[in-house]
Formats: sequence, C-alpha cells, structure tokens
Amino acid sequence: MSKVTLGKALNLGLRKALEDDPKVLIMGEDVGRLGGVFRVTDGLQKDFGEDRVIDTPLAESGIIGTAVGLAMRGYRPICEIQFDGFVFPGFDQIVNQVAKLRYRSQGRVPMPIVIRIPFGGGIGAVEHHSESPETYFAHTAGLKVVACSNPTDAYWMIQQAVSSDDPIVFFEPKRRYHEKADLDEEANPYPLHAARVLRSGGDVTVLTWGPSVKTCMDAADAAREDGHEVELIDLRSLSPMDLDPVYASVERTGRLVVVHESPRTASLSAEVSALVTERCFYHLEAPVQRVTGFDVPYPPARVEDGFLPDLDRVLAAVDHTFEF
Amino acid sequence: MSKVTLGKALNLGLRKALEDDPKVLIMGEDVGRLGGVFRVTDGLQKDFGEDRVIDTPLAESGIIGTAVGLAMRGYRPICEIQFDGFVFPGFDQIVNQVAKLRYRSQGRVPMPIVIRIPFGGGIGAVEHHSESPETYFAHTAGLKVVACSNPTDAYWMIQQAVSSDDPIVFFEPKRRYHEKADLDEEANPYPLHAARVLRSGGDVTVLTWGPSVKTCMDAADAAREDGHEVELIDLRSLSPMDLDPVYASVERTGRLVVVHESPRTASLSAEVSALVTERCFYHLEAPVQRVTGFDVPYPPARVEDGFLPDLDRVLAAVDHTFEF
Amino acid sequence: MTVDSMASTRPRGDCVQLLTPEGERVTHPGYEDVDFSPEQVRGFYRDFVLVRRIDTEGTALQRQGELGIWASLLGQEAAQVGSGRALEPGDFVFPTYREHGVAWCRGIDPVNLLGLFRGVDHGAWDPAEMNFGLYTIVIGAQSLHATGYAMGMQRDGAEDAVLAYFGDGASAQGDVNEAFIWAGVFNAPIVFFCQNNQWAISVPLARQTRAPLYQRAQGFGFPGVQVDGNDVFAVHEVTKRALRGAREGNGPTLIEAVTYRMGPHTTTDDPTRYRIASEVEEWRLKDPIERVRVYLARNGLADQAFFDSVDEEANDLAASIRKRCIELPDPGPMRMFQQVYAEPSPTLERERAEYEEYLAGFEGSHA
Amino acid sequence: MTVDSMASTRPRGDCVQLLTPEGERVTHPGYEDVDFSPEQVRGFYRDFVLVRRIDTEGTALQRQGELGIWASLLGQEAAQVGSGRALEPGDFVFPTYREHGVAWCRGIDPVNLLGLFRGVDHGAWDPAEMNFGLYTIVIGAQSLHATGYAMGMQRDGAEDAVLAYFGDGASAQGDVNEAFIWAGVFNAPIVFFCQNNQWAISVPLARQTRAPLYQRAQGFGFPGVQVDGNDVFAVHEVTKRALRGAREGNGPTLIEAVTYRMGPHTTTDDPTRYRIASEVEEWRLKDPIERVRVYLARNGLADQAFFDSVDEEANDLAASIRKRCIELPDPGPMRMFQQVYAEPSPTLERERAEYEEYLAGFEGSHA
Ligand SMILES: Cc1ncc(C[n+]2csc(CCOP(=O)(O)OP(=O)(O)O)c2C)c(N)n1
Ligand SMILES: Cc1ncc(C[n+]2csc(CCOP(=O)(O)OP(=O)(O)O)c2C)c(N)n1
Ligand SMILES: [Mg+2]
Ligand SMILES: [Mg+2]
Repeated sequence: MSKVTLGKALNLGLRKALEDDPKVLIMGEDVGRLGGVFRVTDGLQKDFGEDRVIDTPLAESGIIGTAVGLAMRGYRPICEIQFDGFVFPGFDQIVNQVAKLRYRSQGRVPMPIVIRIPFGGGIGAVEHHSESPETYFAHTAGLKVVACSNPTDAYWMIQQAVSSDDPIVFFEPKRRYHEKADLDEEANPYPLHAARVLRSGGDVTVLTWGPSVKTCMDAADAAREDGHEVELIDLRSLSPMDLDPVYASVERTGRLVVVHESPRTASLSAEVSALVTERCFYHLEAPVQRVTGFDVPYPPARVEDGFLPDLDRVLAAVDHTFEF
Repeated sequence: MSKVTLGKALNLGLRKALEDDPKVLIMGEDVGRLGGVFRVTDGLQKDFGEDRVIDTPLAESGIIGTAVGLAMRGYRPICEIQFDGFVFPGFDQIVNQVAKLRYRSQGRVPMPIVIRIPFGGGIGAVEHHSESPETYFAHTAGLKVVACSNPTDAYWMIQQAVSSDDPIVFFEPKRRYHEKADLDEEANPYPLHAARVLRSGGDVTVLTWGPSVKTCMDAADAAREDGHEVELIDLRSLSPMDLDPVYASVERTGRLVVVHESPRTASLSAEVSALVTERCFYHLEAPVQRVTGFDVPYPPARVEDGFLPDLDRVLAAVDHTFEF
Repeated sequence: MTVDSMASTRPRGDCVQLLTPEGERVTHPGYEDVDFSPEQVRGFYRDFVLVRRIDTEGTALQRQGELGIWASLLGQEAAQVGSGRALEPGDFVFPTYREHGVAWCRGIDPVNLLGLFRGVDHGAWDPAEMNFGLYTIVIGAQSLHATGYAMGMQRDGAEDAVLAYFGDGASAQGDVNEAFIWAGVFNAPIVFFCQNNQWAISVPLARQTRAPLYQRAQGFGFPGVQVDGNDVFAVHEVTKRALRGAREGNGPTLIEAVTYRMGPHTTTDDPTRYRIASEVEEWRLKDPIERVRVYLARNGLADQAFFDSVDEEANDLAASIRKRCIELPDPGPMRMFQQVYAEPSPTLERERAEYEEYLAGFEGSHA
Repeated sequence: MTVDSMASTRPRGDCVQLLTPEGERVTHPGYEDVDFSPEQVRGFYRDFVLVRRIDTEGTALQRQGELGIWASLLGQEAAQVGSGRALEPGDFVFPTYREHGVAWCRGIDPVNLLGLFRGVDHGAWDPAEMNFGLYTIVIGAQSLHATGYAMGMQRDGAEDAVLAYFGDGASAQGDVNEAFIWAGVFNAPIVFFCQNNQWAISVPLARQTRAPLYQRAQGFGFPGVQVDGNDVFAVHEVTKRALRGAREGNGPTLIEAVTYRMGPHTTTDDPTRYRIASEVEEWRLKDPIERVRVYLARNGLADQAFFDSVDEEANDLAASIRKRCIELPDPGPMRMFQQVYAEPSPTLERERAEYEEYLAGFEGSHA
C-alpha cells in the first residue's frame, strides 16, 4: 500500500484501463503531451501512443460526437472535459445521443463512454471553472453518474466506469486532486453504484458526495464535540442513487442533512428529500435539511467561500434537525 | 371576447409585442415565410418585415448566440426553438451566456431574451419532438422559466415575458395549441410569476403546469365523483416558483400531488416535495405524491400514452394520499 | 471589396454531369473514361422505381393514418441510389431521416424504415449488421458520429470508408463544421455527402450559406466536389472516387449533390406556403428517373418487358410493405422501460415494477 | 487524390507584411500607398511598451499572490495594438480573455482588467460605455455575440463595425463556424480577428485545422487575409481596410494574424512540457516591439529622450496598477446574490435573507 494523491490514483486507474483493454481510448483537450491541465493523464500518451491518447481539436461537441462514433465501432472512449463549465458545448451530444442511442436501437448500439469532469469550486478560479453540473446529468435518463471522493475510490471507480457498458459521467472533485491517502491496489473494489457509510452514528445522518465528503467528515468530528453522533454516507453513485443505506440510517436517526455544492433548486438533494420523505415518512423527526450552493451563477473567487457548503453551515443544519 | 386557440393567442400576443416595441425581434427556423411549423408566428414576417421576423440558418447555438449580441445592442429577441429536443445544441449559450451575462457584468448587460419552446408529448411524433426539458432550465440560476396552459395566459404571459428584462424560457404546451377558449384582450393580466388556483377544494391539493393542467382538471372532476374535492393549482412560473398558494392549500388539505411530464429524478416535483415538506412538515397527512414521466428517454409514439401522466394515474395518486 | 478578395471560385461548369436531363450521355473533364454496363444502368433504373414506390407507399400509409409522419425522398433518388451503390460491403453509412434510397441499397427491409414513422420504435435495424446507422433526427449530429467511426476504422487498419449524409440546412450546424475539422485534422476515411435539395423545410439555401456548399471543404483543407444530384452516373462515379480516395488514405471529401425536394418536407408540411409552383415544375424536368429511362430506351438497353417487370416488382413490393406495416406489432407500454441501460438501474427497476403493478390493478378491475 | 483536387491555395507570399523583423519597411501588392506618420509610429511604440508593462505587472502580481491567475499577451502586442488602433469610436469589440492590448486601445483602465483575475469580479467595465465586451472564457462563444451585435448595428443603420477576437484553438469550435455562416448570410458588418499564436494551451495549430486558417473564410463566402501578426503596420492597415469594408456594407472579413504566445498559456501553465525552447527563441527574433524601436531609431523618428520617457511612463503606470490592484475592495459574501436578475426572484430573496441571518448569527457570537 502506498500513499497517493487522488489525481495520481485516477492516473493509475486510467493506465490500468488502457492496459487491460486495447479498445480503451482517452480523448480530450491537452490530455496527451501535457497530460491534462491537472496531470491526470500524465505519461499515458507517451506509453500508449497518439492513437490511444488523443489530443483533440478544441470543441466539446466534437469530442463527445466522435466518441459516439468510436463507440459504435467497438471502442471504449474516455472523454475528458477540461472544466465543469465547458461541458455545455457538448451537452446536446451527451443528452440526445450518448444517453439515447442504446434505447433508440433497442440495445443494439452500446455506448460504453466515460465522460470525466473535474468539478466543484474552492480553487480560486475564474468563471466556469468551479461549477457542479451533476444535476443536469442525473436528470437525464440513459446516463449514469458517479462522483469519487478519495484516492481508493478514484482508482477503482474509474476502472469500473470504463468497463461498464453504459455511458457514465464521472465527476472528479478537483480541489481534492492533491489530497493523499493509502491506495490498496489489491483490495476488492466496492461496487460502483453503491453508496458507502463512511462513519456510523446514531443521532443524525449526513449524505454527501465528491468534494464535500471531507467537509462533512470534519463537520462530523465537530458535531461529536457538540454531542451529536453523525452517520456519514458518501453517495458515490448519483444516478442511479443507492438510497438503501440512507433509508436504513434515517430509520434509526430520524434526521437527514444532504450536502452538495450545486445550486439548490431541483437538485439531487431535492430528489433525496422527496424519496426519503416518501419512504421514511413516519420516521422523520425533522424535515430533510439541505446545505447546498445557492441559486446564483458561481460567484467570483473571493466570494466562493460563502457559496460553498462549509463546516459551519453543515453544523448549523445538523443542529437545526434537533429543533423540531 | 372571442374564442381563440392557444396557438392563435400566442400569435396575437407576439403581434402585440412587435407593435408595442420596435426593438422586439423574432428569430428562429421557419418562423418567417412559413409562420413556424405550428403557425405561431403566422403572418408576422409579412407585417413586420424580414428584419424583425428573421428566418435563421439551421443552428440553435447560432440562434441563441446572435440573440445575445442583439440584446447587447438594445434589441429584445424572441427565439423560437422548433421542438423541445432541439434546444440542446443551444444549451451552452443559454446556460453559460444568457443566464450569466447580467451577473457577470454586475447588472450592466441586461439579457431581455425570450426563448420559446413548444414542449411535451401526446402528438404522436418521432423522437426529440415530445420532451419536457423544463428542469434543466429551472435548475439554472439566472434564467426564469414559465409555462402557459390556456389561451388567455398564453396571450398575456408571452407579452409579459417579452417586456421582462430577465431572460425567460417560455414553454408552450404543444398538444394544447389547438384548444380554444375565450380570450379577453382587455382583462387585467395576472402576474407572470404567480401560481394560480384554478379550482378550490379542501381535500387534496394538485399542482401542475403546461399540458397537464387540462389532464388534472379532468381528474379533479373525476375525483369529485369519488368524493374528493381537489384544489387545483397551475404553477405557471417554474422559476422562480410561487409556492405560497401551495403552502396555504396544503396547510388546509394536508395532501399534495404534483404532476408533470418530465422524467422524475431531480425534477421540479422533487423540489416542490422538498420545499413543501420543509414548510408544512406538521400539516402533511401523507408524503407528497408525484405523477411524472418515467426516468427513460421519451419512448416511441405508440408507447407514449403509458409515459404521460393521465387521468387514471393522477386519480390513483390522489387516492393514495388518503391511505396514510 | 476593400481587402484581398476571395480566391476565384469554381465556375459553374465544375458541377459534374454525365447524363443530361434529356437522357443524353455527356462527359466532364477528368471523367472521360467512365463507363456503365447496361446491366448496371438497368440496376439503377430498377432501384429508382422500387425506391420511389417505397416512398409513395410511405406517403400513402401516412395519409391513411398508418404512419404518424413520412419524410419523402421524392426527387432525390439519383443522389441516394447513385451514392448508395458506390459503397463496398465494409463501408459504413450514417443517414439522416430521409435516406430511404440508401437504406434500400444497403439491403434494409423497407418495412424496417416504417417503425420509426409509425411510432412503434426509434429504428428497427442493427447498424452493426447492416453497416447502416440509425436514422438521426437531430440535424447534423450524425456527422460527428461518422467521423468518429471513420477514426475507428483508421485505428483498426481497415480499408473501408464512411459515407455520411446530411442536408443543405445541416451545413449550418456547428456539429457538421466540427466534423469537417476533425476529419481534416485526422485525415479520416470519410466522405461527406450533402444532398442540397435547396430547402430546409421552408428556408432556402441562401439562408444557410453565402458560398456554394462544396466550396466549404476547401477552407477545411480537403476537396469538395459539386455534382448533378439528379444524375445517377455522375453521383455514382464521384462518390466511388471519393470513397476510394478515403480507403486509400487520402482523407475526406465533401460531395455536394445538387438536387431538389419535390415533395413537402414531411407529410405535415405545406410547401405552397413558401415556394412557387414554377420552381417545382422546373425541377420536374430534371427528374432523375426519367432521364435514365430515356437513356435505356434510346440506346436499346431495355425493352418494354423490362420496364413492365420492374413496375410489377414495385407493385408487389408496395403490397408487401403495406401489409407488413399494418401488421407491425405494437410494442406495449412496458417497452418504455427496456434497454435504457445495459446494466440494471434500481431506480428504473422500481419505476418499472410500480408501473407494472399499477397496470395489473386495472386488469384486476376489468376482470 | 482521386477526386477533383482543391483549388490552389494562396502562396505563403500572400501573408501581408510591411515591416520586417529587422525593422525594415517593405511593401506588399495592393499596399504600396500605405503610410504611417512619425507620430503614429511613436504612438504604437508607446502603446507597446505600456501594454507589455501592464502584462508584466499582471504576471508579477500573480506570482505574489495578488491575482489567482494571469493570461499573458506577451508577443501579441502588435496584433492587438495594430488592430485596436484601427477602431473608430463607434465600433464594438468582442474580446477573449487575453486582449489586454485591445482593452488599452479602447481606454479601459488596466486595473479594471485585474478584478477578474483577482477574483473580485467577473469583469469590471461597462461594455456599452467602452464599446468593449466583457472578457469571455467559454472558447468561441463571443463570436456569435459579435455577429448578433453586428446584425443589430445593421438594423440601426449605423455606420459602425464589430471587431471579434478569437484564437487558433477557438477556430475549431462550432460556435465560431456558425458565426461565419451567420455573418456571411446576413452580410453582417463584422471583422473576425484570429490571433493565431500557434498554440491552444499545449495543442499546436495542426491539431485545429488542416488548412491555413485565413482560408477558412472563403468557403463561407467572404474574404480571408493572412497578416504578419507581429508587424503592427500590416495588422493596422489590414484591419482598417476590413473594418472600413464592413462599415461600407461589404460584409465580413476574417483576418488571421500570425503571431506567437511567448509566455505560458496562463501563469498556471508550464509550456516546457510541450514545446521546445528553439521555437520560442526563433519567435523572439520576430519580436513586435523591437522592430518598431529599430525602425524609429534608424529613421531618426525618435530619440533616446522619447524612449526614456515612455519607459518612465510605464514605470508610473505599473506602480499605479499595482497599488490600485491591492486596494481593490473585496466584494464581501453578499455580492453573491446581486444582479442575478433584473426583477427580484422570491426564491433567491429567501436564500439571501436566510444567509444574511445565518451570517448575523456569527456576528452575534463574536460580539
Ligand atoms: C437540431 C435540430 N433543429 C431543428 C430540427 C427540425 N428540423 C427537422 S428537418 C429540418 C430541416 C433540415 O433541412 P436539411 O438539412 O436541408 O435536410 P432536408 O430535410 O432538406 O433533407 C429541421 C429544421 C431538427 N430536426 N434538429
Ligand atoms: C469551451 C471551452 N473549452 C475549453 C476551455 C479551456 N481552455 C481555455 S483557453 C484554451 C485554449 C485556447 O486556445 P486559443 O483559442 O488558441 O487561444 P489562446 O489561449 O491561444 O489565446 C482552452 C482549451 C475553455 N475555456 N472553453
Ligand atoms: Mg434540404
Ligand atoms: Mg492560441
């Protein structure tokens, strides 16, 4: 076991995927020679060649659209979108083609495409570089959506995504790229579409994903000092959502806080709230609380600390669940 | 007062908008000579000229993107997207530009753009012609989103949308284009962003919009026969949502059913459920019920009756709220 | 103009034509050696008649309520058959929604084209089996799929090519232009085949481009050829050469086939609202079938028996299509939940199960 | 090639150059009459030095943590000043995120460029007041805004034009090509100014296009001109003519200014990972400023006192920018909720109010 960063774990996972299947390709802007602006594909073009790790022209619709054709030809393309805000020029190809071709063809045309998107804020960037667009994709039938939050998950989830025959939008918490943890390359991987209880606790359930997992872990530590034991769940798969552990937890705690960076209206926390309320109607001691980005465009960097759910806002929501 | 179709009411409203302000333009595919594939812009190019009613090249990003430039120049463009599924090639310009330019410029660059989208199913069409993409826009901060459901609203709402200084995505229930009702052109228009109680009832609240309003009205009639008085609310404004009448109603009825055609996951009914549960936690007799499209791509026309919320599914949900 | 003017554009005479509307065989610089065997020409004629008959049947079925809509190829038979018959077995086609003639050349059972228009499916054939992609409705989207597919062929070391269809209207879409970029940069084995039928629904060509379409290619670094799209000889030869070039590693070509949409955009369209009858009449004189019939007859390459037998074949085909169309099984509501994903989604499974239970409730109540 | 080959492409000699890297005044067919007054040339030089100093200061401020990031224009001064100084007051500019030199020509206070990179705002000037759009980060998006704006000018009967900037990488985006379509079809008064600085981050020009970029225009039906982007004389004259043509109703022109990004893509980039030092060195010999300095000195158009005074002005400007940058007020968290909409949104009002209350809670706890 070695300590690696989340970015390096993705790099190792991608390398493994390229090694394991000659049909796997990587394509995107600057993914080749440069190794990606976050170095996630560092060294891969050198080792697998320009035909498999492809620096593309600067056009996201082109990246996704040609990946569709490559998939039809039997390839398994992994597309990198450079930053969250730049996925939208490729949105039509994702929503109208990637998501629908299997359905359109009654299963004859598989779409084993992975679309990697570094997402979320907190890196002090200019506009379009800090967004959390996961809701758009989770709302789109035909896609699957996952988000990793730590090096071990990153390493395994990217490989599982690549070997899935369904198209997967793969979110990477960009401000956690440099965080290190032990990576066990021999471990039995956890299922891709399963949520994971990271910490058990009987007082209140906190559900989150991606970059907010660490925030919530810190909040759980702080809550303990306030006398509240938090059960922390990393959702991991945003579509389909695996809410069984959440239902089970809420049936014990009666309290749920959902935390994410994307704007609130019609977000995944709304869906979780609706489903949990439906399922645990008689168990809830308080309405589901949501700690989210606000319904504003992502603000300038010097304002983002206010936009992002932080430890204090999570704690305030946890406290609030005890006020009903 | 005259009886006109919903499509004709829109046509009259657009004509009024063109008459009232020389800066108003209409642009889109086939909106000129043909008058639009649904004839909503019929006769307008003839009367206002090719410079104001513009047949554009076939490119949605171009339509929205040039509208942005025209708006910066002081014009008020009304863009027609021919069918719901074809808005996605223009999605980037809508999400990254139309929605964000006011914010980006600290209010210096207004974006008085209306994007008209005929939406929803039930017309037996081929793929991409029957979708309900309202959630994507309601989730996008910086946009406002409305849906009309009857001729009078159509007539007034389109004019209100055009005179708003905010960008508005304007949904038109395409399978209701031919439905007729009285149009009072002298009436005091109802506020654009307000929900409207269409029918009072004390047993259960039903909230919906667009093409499902008629479905729910029929369901309310049927429910009465079953002994349930339905309070029916037309949401009208999907962003921002005006839920005050819904809260007030649910505080009386304790029961809420939300009905829409778009797929369910992370849709507006999820948001309504989350908000209503938060606000009316102690009043709810049953969890909020959702009657929606399923989480599948829009199916072939001969299957769409199963996909679309119909009277029976609404009634079943209404009944279900009494089972808690 | 105040700055360097455009390089000179091709003269109109550059439009390749090998058979005039009057059925006269002519030649074109660089095309002197081209030859078609009588059998081949009779083959084109047969394709024409059958394809037009399929199309007429589609329109008739729509009128009778058996199809929700139909997109007629009337007038574009030469563009489609000429190019479709230039394909080698390993080549792969990406169609729009109007390529019934190309589908025919690829061996797609015509009844399989109808499911989409009847609303029983979104496309009924296996692209991998027929080397013919599904009909694509979002304008221009398939041009990028085609380019990606061609890049796959390249990576496979295959000596095949892609033939990608789109319309004059589609030429304005970002996707089509991005496809030109990609194909040029990667030297992909692809032929872009633009059927310029003069109209995108009600919008005329001049609203989609300021320069002739075939000239677009040059600015992207590959050749563009304009061809009389109603002349099957010219279309066939130009497409054959372009496909061969692609297979041999010379990269992409754009072909602009100048043709005309004789009918409405689809059965729901009323073209009298936006175009004048005389324009249609003018194009009727350039009918792609008539000129081949005249050519065959005048040169003694086919007799009345041949023409009669083709007509008879067309009648039989029409009857069979009609019958099988009406018999197409309705998919039933549960189709809705099938093949959304390769690997099951619990969310969808739950929705499916609940809906099944809901439907079962009705059965109970009817029992 | 197996099908009709491309029409001949312009010879390299078509690239307009009026001042060599060695500072020698040359001419180009059609440009024999061009003349620049000594004052004008000294003006270019002054612009160059000040703009480069603004840029150096941007990089320095980033290194010292005062800016989050900085996109340097180093090497592109002639392309930007040459074109920027060709503008008439009524013309309107659509920049990318690197047009600091054009902003300077439009009279934008340089400190206003820094807010975006410091993270205090997304753009600090009023486009309508400065006739200079906000910096646009989504590659290519502004090309369509520019075209729409030009269509607005057309409708207003204004005798003005739009100047739209984008990069070599941007030329591959669908939006840019759609802008070409629109501009051509509507004969919009717009000049597309492509700074081909050879790189899109780490991706070289050859990955964005197979043909030289200026040739793209021809396929869309309007002229394309290639110009030595490091030659301020040539850039200025070519841009002036294109803008004049646009104003006079001759429609769009594409200008490809061949230049080089001497620095990293932004301060976070490390270009040694993807390009070789000798390429950079080669371009250093083509420095746009040096050739004007040599021209001025050799022709006795400026003395040492002039050069010294410009340097001094640059020092003062840099000091002022630095001071005012550091003093830029922090917007404070409530900025987040401002100007999302023109007319209030109850949803947002509630979020704002709740957050304000939440923040107030802290103040209480600190009191
Ligand atoms: C992205 C998109 N926008 C709009 C439409 C609606 N639409 C269907 S066909 C058509 C015109 C297509 O014209 P062209 O490309 O010339 O092909 P043709 O129909 O003439 O064969 C339009 C606008 C669509 N299908 N897709
Ligand atoms: C749509 C989009 N995709 C990706 C990016 C990330 N990105 C920023 S600059 C850049 C390269 C731009 O190259 P070019 O157009 O040549 O302009 P230059 O930076 O050289 O001035 C990329 C890929 C972006 N800003 N927008
Ligand atoms: Mg056409
Ligand atoms: Mg560049």
